[in-house]
Amino acid sequence: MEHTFTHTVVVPYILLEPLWAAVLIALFLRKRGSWAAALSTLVAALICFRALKMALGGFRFEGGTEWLHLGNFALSIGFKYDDLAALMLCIVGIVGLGVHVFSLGYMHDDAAKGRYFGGLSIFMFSMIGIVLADNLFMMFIFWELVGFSSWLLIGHWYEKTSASEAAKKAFITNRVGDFGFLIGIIWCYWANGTVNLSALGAHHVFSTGIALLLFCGAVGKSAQLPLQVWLPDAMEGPTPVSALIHAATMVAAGVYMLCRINVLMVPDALTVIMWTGTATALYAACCAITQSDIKKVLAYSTLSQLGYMVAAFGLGSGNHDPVAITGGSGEHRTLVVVAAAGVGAAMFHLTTHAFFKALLFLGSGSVIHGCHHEQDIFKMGGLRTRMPLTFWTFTIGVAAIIGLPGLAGFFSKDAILYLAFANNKAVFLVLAFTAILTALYMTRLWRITFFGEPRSESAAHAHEGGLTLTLPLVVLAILAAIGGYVAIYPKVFTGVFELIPEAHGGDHTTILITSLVVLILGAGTALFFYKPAATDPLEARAPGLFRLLASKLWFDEIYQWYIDKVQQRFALLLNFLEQIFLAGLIIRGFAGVVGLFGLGARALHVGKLNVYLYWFLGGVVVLWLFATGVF
Amino acid sequence: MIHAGLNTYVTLSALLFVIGFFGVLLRKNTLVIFMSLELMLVASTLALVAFSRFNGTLDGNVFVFFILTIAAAEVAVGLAIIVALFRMRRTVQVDELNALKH
Amino acid sequence: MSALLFNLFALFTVICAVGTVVNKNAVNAAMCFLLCLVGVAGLFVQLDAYLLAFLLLLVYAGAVVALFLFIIMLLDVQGKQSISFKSFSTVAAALAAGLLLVGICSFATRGHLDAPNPNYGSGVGAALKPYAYQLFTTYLLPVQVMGFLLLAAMLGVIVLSRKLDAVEGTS
Amino acid sequence: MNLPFDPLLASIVAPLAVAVAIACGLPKRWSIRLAYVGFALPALLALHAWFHYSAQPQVHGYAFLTRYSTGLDGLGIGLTLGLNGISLPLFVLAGLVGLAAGLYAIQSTAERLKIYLMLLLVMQAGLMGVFASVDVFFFYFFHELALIPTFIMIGIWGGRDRSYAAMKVTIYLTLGAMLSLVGLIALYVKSGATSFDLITLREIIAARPLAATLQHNIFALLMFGFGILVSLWPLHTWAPLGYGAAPSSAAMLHAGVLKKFGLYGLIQIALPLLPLGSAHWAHTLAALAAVGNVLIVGFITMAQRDLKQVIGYSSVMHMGYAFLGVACYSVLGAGGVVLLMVAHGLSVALLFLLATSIYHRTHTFELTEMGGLAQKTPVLAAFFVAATFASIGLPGFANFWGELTIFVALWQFSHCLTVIAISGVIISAIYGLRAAARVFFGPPTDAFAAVAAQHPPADLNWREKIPALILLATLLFIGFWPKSLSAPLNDTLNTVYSAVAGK
Amino acid sequence: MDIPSLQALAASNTWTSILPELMLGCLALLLLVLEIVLPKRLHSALPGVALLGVLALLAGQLLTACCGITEGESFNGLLYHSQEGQLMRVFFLLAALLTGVLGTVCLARQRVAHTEFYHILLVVTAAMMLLVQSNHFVMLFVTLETVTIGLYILVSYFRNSPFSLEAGLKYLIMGALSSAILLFGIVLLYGVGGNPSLPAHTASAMNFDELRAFLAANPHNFLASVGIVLVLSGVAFKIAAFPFQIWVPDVYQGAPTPVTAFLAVASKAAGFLVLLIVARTFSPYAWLLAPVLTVMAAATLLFGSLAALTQHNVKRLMGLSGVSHAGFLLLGVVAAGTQSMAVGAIYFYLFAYLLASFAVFGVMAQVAGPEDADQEISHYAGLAKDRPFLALVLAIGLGSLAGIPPLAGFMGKLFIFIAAFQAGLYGLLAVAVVAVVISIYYYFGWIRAVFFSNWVSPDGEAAPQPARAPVGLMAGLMLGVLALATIFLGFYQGPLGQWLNNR
Repeated sequence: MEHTFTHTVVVPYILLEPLWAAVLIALFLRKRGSWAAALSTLVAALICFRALKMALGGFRFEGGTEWLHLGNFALSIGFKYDDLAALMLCIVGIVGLGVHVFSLGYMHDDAAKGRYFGGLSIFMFSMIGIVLADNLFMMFIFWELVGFSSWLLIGHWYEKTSASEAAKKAFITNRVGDFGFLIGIIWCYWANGTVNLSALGAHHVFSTGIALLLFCGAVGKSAQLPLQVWLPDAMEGPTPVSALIHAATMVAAGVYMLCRINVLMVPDALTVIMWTGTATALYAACCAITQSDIKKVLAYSTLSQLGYMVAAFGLGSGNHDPVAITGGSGEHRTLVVVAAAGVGAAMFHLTTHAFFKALLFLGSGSVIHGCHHEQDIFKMGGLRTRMPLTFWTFTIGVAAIIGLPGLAGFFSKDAILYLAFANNKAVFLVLAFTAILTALYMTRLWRITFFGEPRSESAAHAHEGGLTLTLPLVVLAILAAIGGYVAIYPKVFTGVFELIPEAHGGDHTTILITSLVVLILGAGTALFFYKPAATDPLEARAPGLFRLLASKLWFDEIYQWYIDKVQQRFALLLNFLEQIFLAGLIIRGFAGVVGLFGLGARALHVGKLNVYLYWFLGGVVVLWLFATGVF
Repeated sequence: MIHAGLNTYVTLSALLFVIGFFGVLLRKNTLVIFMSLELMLVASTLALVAFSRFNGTLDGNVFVFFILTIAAAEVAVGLAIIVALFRMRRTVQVDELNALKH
Repeated sequence: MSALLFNLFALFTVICAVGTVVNKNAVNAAMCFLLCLVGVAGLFVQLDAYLLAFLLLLVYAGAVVALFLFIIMLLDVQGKQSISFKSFSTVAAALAAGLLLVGICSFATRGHLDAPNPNYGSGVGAALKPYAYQLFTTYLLPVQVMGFLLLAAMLGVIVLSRKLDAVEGTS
Repeated sequence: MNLPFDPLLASIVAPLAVAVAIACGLPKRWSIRLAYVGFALPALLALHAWFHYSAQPQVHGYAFLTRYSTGLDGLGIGLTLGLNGISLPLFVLAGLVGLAAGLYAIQSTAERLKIYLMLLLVMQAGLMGVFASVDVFFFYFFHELALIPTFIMIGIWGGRDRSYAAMKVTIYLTLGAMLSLVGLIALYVKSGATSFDLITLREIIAARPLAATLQHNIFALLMFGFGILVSLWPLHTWAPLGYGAAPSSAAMLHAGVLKKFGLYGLIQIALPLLPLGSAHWAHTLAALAAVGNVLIVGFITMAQRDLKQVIGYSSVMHMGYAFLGVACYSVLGAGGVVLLMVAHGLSVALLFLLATSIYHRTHTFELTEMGGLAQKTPVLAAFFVAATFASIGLPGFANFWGELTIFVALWQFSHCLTVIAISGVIISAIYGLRAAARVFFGPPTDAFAAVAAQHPPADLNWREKIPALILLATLLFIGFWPKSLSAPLNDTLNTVYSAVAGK
Repeated sequence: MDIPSLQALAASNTWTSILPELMLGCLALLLLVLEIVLPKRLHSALPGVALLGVLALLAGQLLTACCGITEGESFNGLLYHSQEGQLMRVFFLLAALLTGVLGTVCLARQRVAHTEFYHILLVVTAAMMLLVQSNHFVMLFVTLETVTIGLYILVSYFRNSPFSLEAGLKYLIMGALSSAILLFGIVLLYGVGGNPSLPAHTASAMNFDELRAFLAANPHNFLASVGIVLVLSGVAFKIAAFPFQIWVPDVYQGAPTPVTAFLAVASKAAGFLVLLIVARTFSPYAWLLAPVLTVMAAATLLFGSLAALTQHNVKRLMGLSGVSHAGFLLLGVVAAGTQSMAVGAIYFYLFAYLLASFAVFGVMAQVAGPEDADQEISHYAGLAKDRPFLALVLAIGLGSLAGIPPLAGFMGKLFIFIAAFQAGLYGLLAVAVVAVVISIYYYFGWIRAVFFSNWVSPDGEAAPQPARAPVGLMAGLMLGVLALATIFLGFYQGPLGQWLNNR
């Protein structure tokens, strides 16, 4: 039985199924956690199945129905299922299923399992909405919903103040990005008369402003500088959530969105994007070096990799003369194609990163689970023997991320490096240095966590989890290992993968050598420098550098200072002015003046007849003056 | 020597009226105030009679009848009130009759 | 002759009126008022309103002033009677007097009326009979109303001045 | 389906009749039973009107149009009832919020419950009347009818400062009402219609528009008059004070529905009839709303420490969006305002309801003394979080559509103000989430732990849940299917705003 | 003069046209006769006789009103009968009836004569009915003085209370002064109008129609304008317009409550009717009349509401707020110069004012206690708990006076506002709006005391709350009917509104 896939089929099945699951859980299964988990996982499996089937079946479609119509403004709930969306949907489906299965084990004893799996389902719904959206308004809607599910899941253990605060921080920081995103969408709407992606592709106005404002959305969601602060804090959520949302899918949505709107890009904007991504990559890699929390390391690593992707997207522009784009449609096309190289590189890295980062997070989850929720790597050690499966899968993940030739990360990182090499040497150097750092901190993490002797009770009693914990690791490890070979991807994704820039000849060699040098430098330094011990040798050897890196450039402190000392004080000042000045001085003062007049008028009634009679005289005199024409 | 024309009569009546008004304002004794009020009424009747005479219509003169009657009734009621008040408060000075105020 | 008489009566009336207003003693004020009324009655006579002059004397001088005097005597308050000349009330009274004088001046200068013929309408109020005609035809209704007014006033006076015990008896 | 009676008149008369019956001394049990009817009937009739609106024949752009004479036909005043696309959403809002407030009141433990219910029913009747009236006079009339019980309810059942709050609210609102009344009279007289009938007014003004200066002046009266009623900055200080003091059901009905009167008047009457006036004042209005209501009040909201004050100020802030929509003077803007009114009405009513429920468990409104309530009352927390997210404009809730359409419309009006307005999205997220976190999340504070030890807090019971569910379900329904409201709204706006529909 | 011409003159004295007044007079006489004839133990039935008689007259008046009456002059032009005159007959009969009912409440607790009270009340009422139909200055003055002298007696009727007597004396002296001023004005007008040297002089210058014709021919005569302002000052005393309002609070406070009510309603209404009549007569002098009345209206509105703002004595409060009401009515009178609709508005306002005022005074009579002395607002604290019926009636009455929909007072204000707007009196309207807002404060301050406060002794001592006397059947009935009528007239104006506004 073959479905002809159109949006009428997609909507009820792939989009609304997780929503229904969430609704059912919210209404009936709150207290039946196992049922909720089963339902949610089943739906995730269905999604994964459908996503793969649709993608591999080669169905591509566009279409939608009107959702809201007022005046000339129409907003439709529409779908654009092209190769890009198909690829992203598959990633979401596969990683989502993996995380669901992993969660079955990881969250087995949690009291609020129902809420957790309901949140996962809402997240799946929102994420699929972003992936399928055919217009920016719809994308924005699901964009916000994703933010909400993120809030829900980060704050899962809300009785911890830190979790609650982290959830709040994540949502508000995202809103800051969305602020620009929404302005960009609205501007785009009025500038072009539409926000439909296909229509925009056919014809649109070039504007740096629109492109940058839309990029704001990505800055928030993909945690680029300067809105990166929420992502490390978001690790307060359960680890599978970090794997799903804060590594593989949601944070990648920013990159995905950029790829969606690549037609709107102009060189100026791309330059900004490129440098933002580059800076984020470098900054996060530096920060990762000093982290001792296993998840924090991975979080900064994620940040860094996202910076890579964003930089890759920005690099796609090349150094075209801005005058060229104002010309005829021929120039447009060249521009689009060149930008598309960035899309290819970014999406390629997104795909591979999704696999190996999800793997790493789930691996860390397994470690944490095994160590009874101990997250400090300096209190671990010796897990190589105690949790062998986790160790080996984790090793594959580490190898992939540091770009060991043959594994997924190697290929995608090379593509990006090549792009940088071709377009901007400065960026190339920074990214290469970042790659050294990546190899350094990942190897450090790997070595300290798994080698040596156990450095705490919990590590000593660590054990491998059940099948639900290990199975996803294995699957993701396989994907992380082979995900870099473009050839293994079915032809159906050519729309994306044909865009991946490939180095040829001398360039190819240069990039390959660079990669290897980088890898050897980074990993070698780490192996040489870090020993499985209870303290960080960097702290002891170079305390100044350590402190500088550990400070994370005081971003959090500055923001906190702004919130406490500027924003909140400003709010208190305004409140004070309102209470004292507006409600007090003006309103009450005015009432008081009227009251004084009232007292005065009342005091005029002195009770003496003589005085009253003078009033009559006065009245007559005044009227007389009227009669004589004085007034 | 002022000629006894209409204007003279009217001005004279106005003068009387004003004197009465002044008395009302000036005096503190309710009885005298009351007399001043009567003076004002009388002043009005003087003007009325003069107008009646010089306009050649009788209405004014007839009106005087009514005014005199009303004045008498007013005086009767007024004096009754003053007497009753005097019984309670032992005064006819308006300064002291200010229990009702503010 | 009439001019002389008029001047005499007018002067007399005004002086008596002022006397009524400024006299410290209430009894004297009442007597001044009485004389003032006589002056007005004289003016009435000048205006051919003999009946009204007579009535004025009868009702006012005979009844009203008598009543005043009676009450003044009854209450016996002339001893305490005085015009207090406190600064505030003096200023106010002076101001009032000034205003009133200005009013009179404006009245006298601007309110000029032409009497076309000094003999026009002379003797209009002289005869008795037209009064009767008017009162019993045109003004019959007001006359009736006056009847009710007098009755009500009488009842009012009775109510107000009856002894308290008598009232208690009725309720 | 046609009812054998006029549903609009019935929706006004039913609560009034119940109120009268209660006033006549019905015993308490029967009073409560009848009160259910008095609250449910308008809601059911409103839903009926909603679902059958499109099938109804339209007379002069109105469905269910009926006229009743009150003896003032000579003056052009008559009770004309009808619904168009603008009034229909608000009519539904009035019915549903009224039902929720009524149910919540019935389950409450208020002293003198009978009088409380009676006043609430009178208010409900007035609210239904406001939005069902086609006649401008009765539109005003019903508003005042609904306003009086607010005063009494604040005064008798109110919280802190109730006496002062009641006076301040009443004086402020009277001033606003008087100004707008003068504006309406000006329309009545100066249009030459000598009729308060909106249909007649529209026809006559369409044929012979008013002079520009006149339009400016009348619009100013209406703008500031209605502005006070809707808490336009800086005339808003009554609102947080009043809501802080008001008992829950009164606050629900007032903030949720009655306050929308002014905006409704601007959308339904002022904008279509006074296009030049609105153009003249649009920038002033928009500047006040954007800088005052959104930014300044937004920051002030952040500084609040009292839960009810947070809700009250946030309501003032969201009214700023609505004013911005009004200032746009377009079909999109006006439609956005209507959507926002409905959404805000539902969400703020829900918030006030839940705030009271929270109070019953924490015995304080002070945010600093709360914390960790979610562990004891997860369902309450879920409702409150949903209401918070609704009010900060999360997609999926009705509020989002209102805010989005207003933002989109506003861009055409002024880019700068759009940016300011959208920054409000961040501000509201900050205070909304902060309040939710303070109340529910983190470990319990010492103060709350002490209270909880004395009165172990129970989760929401069904009698509280049902009214909350009514509101939340409607919010979600409109959020997921905005067309249910926007389709009739769009039709009406396109005809009423014919001057700008093509723009 | 011959007999036939006398007969012709006498034939114009159509006594049947003043049948209601005649019967009132006869009823008054009958009371006196009955007091003499009947044994003492039956004297307590006399008020009942008076009230029944008035009721019967009222019924007769309403019945004949349907048949319509012949419009036109009678008594040689002394009287002019019109529809409005018929209406005002009903008004004054109603006022007399209600005052009588209040009298039964208050007099019963006092050691004073009863029959005379009703006698004088009836005579005054009849005189008022004639007053508002008078068409001639002699008639006007005579009936006015009858009313005034009757009121002197009534005000000082509680002759064992120094307050009542002091109020009577103050009222007497100021009233006599104003009568003298009025009289001098009349004299001047008479003299000018009959002056043979002026164009269009007339033989009967005191007839209003003739006087108007004369004034139209001499539009700028100085003496005539002086006469006009003097007449206006005399009338202004009656209606308590600024600056002739100063007597109001003292006299209201001292007078017995029923008399205060009568003064506040009937006397003021009569004054306004006289003002309307003389304003019509003086209409050629609009250059003088309009500014004088405008300034007076503005000053009256502001002074009344300001002075009442801080007042604690309810009678003084009612008096000062009555001054403010006089301002509203003056606004209508000013508008009536150009808008005929304003006259209808004034009538409606007066009726609404009658209903509301008597409701309030009725409650005051109940609360005031046996000595008629409990008049502070603090005496009303906790009334709602003690006597909810009285509290409700009071709230309705005060609400109507404040002009809150759906009560009759609002409709009155609305009509006045519309008329004023049509007449273009924007400045006065602004003042009126301010006055309404201020008035809310003191009216609701009173309601606040009734509903929101608990009993505290006014002296600050721990005196127990005085036991409040139960409401008698007749008084209760009256209050109930008044409250219902106030509400009913607010919702549905019916034939009355139709009739008033089609004029």
